[in-house]
Amino acid sequence: MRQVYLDYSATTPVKQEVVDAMLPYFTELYGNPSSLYSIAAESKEALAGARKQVAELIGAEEKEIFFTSCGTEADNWAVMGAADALRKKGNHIITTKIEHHAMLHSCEFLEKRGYDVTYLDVDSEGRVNPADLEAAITDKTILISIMFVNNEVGTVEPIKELAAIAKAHKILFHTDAVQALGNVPIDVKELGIDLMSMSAHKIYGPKGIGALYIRKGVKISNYLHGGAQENKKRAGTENLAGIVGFGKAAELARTNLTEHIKHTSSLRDYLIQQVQENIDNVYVNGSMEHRHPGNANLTFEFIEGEAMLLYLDMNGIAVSTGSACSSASLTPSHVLSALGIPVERIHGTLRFTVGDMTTKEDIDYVVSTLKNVVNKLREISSVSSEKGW
Amino acid sequence: MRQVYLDYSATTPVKQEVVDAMLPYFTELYGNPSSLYSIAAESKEALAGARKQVAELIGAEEKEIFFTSCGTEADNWAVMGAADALRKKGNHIITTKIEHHAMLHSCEFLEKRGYDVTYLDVDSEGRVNPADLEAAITDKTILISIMFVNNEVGTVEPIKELAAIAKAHKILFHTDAVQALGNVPIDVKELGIDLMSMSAHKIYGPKGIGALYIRKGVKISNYLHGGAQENKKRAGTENLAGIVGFGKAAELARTNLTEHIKHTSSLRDYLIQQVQENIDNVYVNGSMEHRHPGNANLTFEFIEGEAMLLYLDMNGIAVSTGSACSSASLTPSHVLSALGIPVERIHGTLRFTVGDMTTKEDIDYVVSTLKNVVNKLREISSVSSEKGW
Amino acid sequence: MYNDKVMDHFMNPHNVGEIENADGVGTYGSPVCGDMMQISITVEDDKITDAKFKTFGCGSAIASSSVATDMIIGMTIDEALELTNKQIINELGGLPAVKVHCSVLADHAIKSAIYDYAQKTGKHYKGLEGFDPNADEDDHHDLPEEA
Ligand SMILES: Cc1ncc(COP(=O)(O)O)c(C=O)c1O
Ligand SMILES: Cc1ncc(COP(=O)(O)O)c(C=O)c1O
Ligand code: FES
Ligand code: FES
Repeated sequence: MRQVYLDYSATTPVKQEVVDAMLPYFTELYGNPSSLYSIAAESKEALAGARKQVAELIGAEEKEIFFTSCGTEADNWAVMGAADALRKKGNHIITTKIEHHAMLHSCEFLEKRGYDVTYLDVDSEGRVNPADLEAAITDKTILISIMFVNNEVGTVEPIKELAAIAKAHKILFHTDAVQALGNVPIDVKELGIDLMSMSAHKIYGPKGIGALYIRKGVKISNYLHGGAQENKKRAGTENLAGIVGFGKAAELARTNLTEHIKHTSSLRDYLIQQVQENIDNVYVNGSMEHRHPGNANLTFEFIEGEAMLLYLDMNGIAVSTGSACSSASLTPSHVLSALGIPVERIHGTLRFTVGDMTTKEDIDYVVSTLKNVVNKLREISSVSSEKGW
Repeated sequence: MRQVYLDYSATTPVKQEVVDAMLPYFTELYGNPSSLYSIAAESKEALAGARKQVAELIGAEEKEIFFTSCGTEADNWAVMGAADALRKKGNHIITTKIEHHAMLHSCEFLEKRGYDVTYLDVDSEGRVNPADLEAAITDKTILISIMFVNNEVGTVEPIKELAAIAKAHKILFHTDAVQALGNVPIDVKELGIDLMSMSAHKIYGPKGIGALYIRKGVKISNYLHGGAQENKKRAGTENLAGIVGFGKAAELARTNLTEHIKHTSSLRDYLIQQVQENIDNVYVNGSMEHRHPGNANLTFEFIEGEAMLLYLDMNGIAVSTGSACSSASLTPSHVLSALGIPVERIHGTLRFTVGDMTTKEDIDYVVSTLKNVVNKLREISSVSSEKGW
Repeated sequence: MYNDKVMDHFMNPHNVGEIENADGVGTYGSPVCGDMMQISITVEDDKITDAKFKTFGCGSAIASSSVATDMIIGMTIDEALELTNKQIINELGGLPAVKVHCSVLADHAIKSAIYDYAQKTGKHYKGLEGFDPNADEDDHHDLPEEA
């Protein structure tokens, strides 16, 4: 049976070149980068090389890249570190309703400990209105955190405008760029970003390694305390092989960016077009103009997402209902709710994400399978276009 | 030139079997464990298998193992999580003067935020006196954290006695077992431990993966907030390959434990004996009775550690002056200071740690090289046994 | 996540459809909760001789509908009214804890269908006492996670 992975936003396979780059650091060049002898010096150089590769992908300086254990840790560090460091200045944080749980649950934690958090609304395409941000700012606001690209609907936020507003008020601006990295061009200097979260496993690197960009001059508290690693800002023996893998993945992402965007967006567009041609009562969620190149978030009316997902899986096709880390939960997606999509439709929504390994044949297979699956489930369903909801 | 790595306490090479276990999880079985389709189910199974392997090494239940990004994160989580969860009960923490920086710097952070920390003294061998612990407890004490095995001098603490005291006072007991794991037998149930930190890269697993044992029924706050991973207690997409590697390393550590202890302790004893026979004015620091099987912490009077380290490195030998993560710092080891070793001797101290790949020939080569190095540096030195300090 | 039996009932559900001129029809749930089930039954001599379902819902809801309709065919009304979600789960060989409520849906839909039959025929069944087909429809989402 054909196997088609269309969940690149959940995680990506690690590219062979990336694995090859990592391998020596397990068995041969295993020195602890903090040690003083020669094989440790090689580890230290490997760290420096990877830092440069990540920095170059986003237009940062090497000194501004701090490796973390994942995108989640980068998000936690940014918000907890800013909240702690700026407590005297204020206790108000502004974010959005469509952030990843790494941000939302960190904010909820802070709310229970004396911080106020404003969760901005988004429009029906998932975009934040800069005027809403402007209006939410108070003299107690210490951090604005707005994601670069949403993980469910793929909407790209107007980061440059939003960061400019933060800057005008001298407020720190953080963006969760986990889904943006390697999928949209990012130049942190040009965009005016102070803090930015990244993760390797969304760009064909290994899982369990991420980074936080901290603009030179920005001071936030440490979050993992201990040894002097990462220029004394993030303790813990470095995930050497993981960092090397992230570096290599970042380099590939940088050199392939144009090609990657072209490849994924054309297949994604083909997928949407074919689905709309072959299946009725389908909706596309999110913005078509400001969108992650690989993302197609589609609602199939009158049927339920998990059922579709499992039928597709039986046919070798991997897609997701919302974000991977909420797939075990039953609450309807907070992102789709924020876009104003009616709950019964949210339940019938699937996220397809196309990646570098996807082919046109894959899409053809997915569309024909999907057509059967949707038909079958609509036959079983107690609701339909005739009967209504 | 012969290459001899004698810094296994800083980090270990990853065993080939461990790398082999990890490899499929990069390029083939790359599914996000939180997803619902088949390849994700294989990832989930791999996590469960690794959790079992780690649990078995320490006599825990699988549900009590929570993977983290390193030993440092496990330490931070334990102390920050307990401090936050028990804030209403009290604000007093007891630890020791010889903890790893992951614990000490976390405690310092808490001290600035309204917590009181008692740092227990140790005796000249590096052991905590249980009576000191008993005396330090107040009705505000919420956590006792005492490391299992010290990373510099290798001293094994009387964990069972200490944990029993904590239990008698109904206080949570945490131990940093990063150096103990795989080097001394550990049965968390028999020892009465509530929380225990571990790290894979000290037991021939990869860097950047650790775990916190949380005894069933113990409640501490989460530290990394976000998705529902690790039974909703530690967010972040799992470091799948790293966890699988940790699992395999734990299994090897369990099955090889007796052999490993025999191999390393006999070579370590041989090293100490040969050094004492061939070089004068040498001191062994720490306890010989309660000691990490691979650890030899030696002071060579009248010369300086970093100079020795570099000379040894020129001869292909990797050793350390104290813990890896403080090797770039110039302050004399807080551990050796706590043992009451005079500062001038602290500067002449090296830590050798023997591991599974070490051979008798390695030790012979190290001893003969060391003899030359020490002689050479003593010739250069302005102090000597005749002149005195 | 689901066992083989659940997957089999989900992939190849039995008794899908609507009985024409059914003796009783009941629906339970709401699309808003992500699950809605309709069950129609034929009754002869107080015995359920046929049952069909239509379900908008997840894998577990569809599998529960399939197995529950299998179970009630051949049962007397009184027996069918005794059917609990626990029995449905057992018949399926178990459901993940978060999916237990989906089987509650099935036994409620069956009750609703019987209620409809009782209304139409003016019959009274002990098992229907206190049953309100229009009771709070997302009740089943508030069940404890472990069951
Ligand atoms: C937008 C966004 N933020 C944060 C994360 C968390 O990153 P990680 O999986 O590396 O913890 C993810 C992915 O899961 C994401 O999509
Ligand atoms: C005693 C002790 N605790 C904690 C750590 C930190 O573990 P990790 O290097 O995995 O962060 C180490 C090692 O560096 C250690 O020796
Ligand atoms: S002599 Fe160089 S560190 Fe003191
Ligand atoms: S029908 Fe509600 S989740 Fe299964």
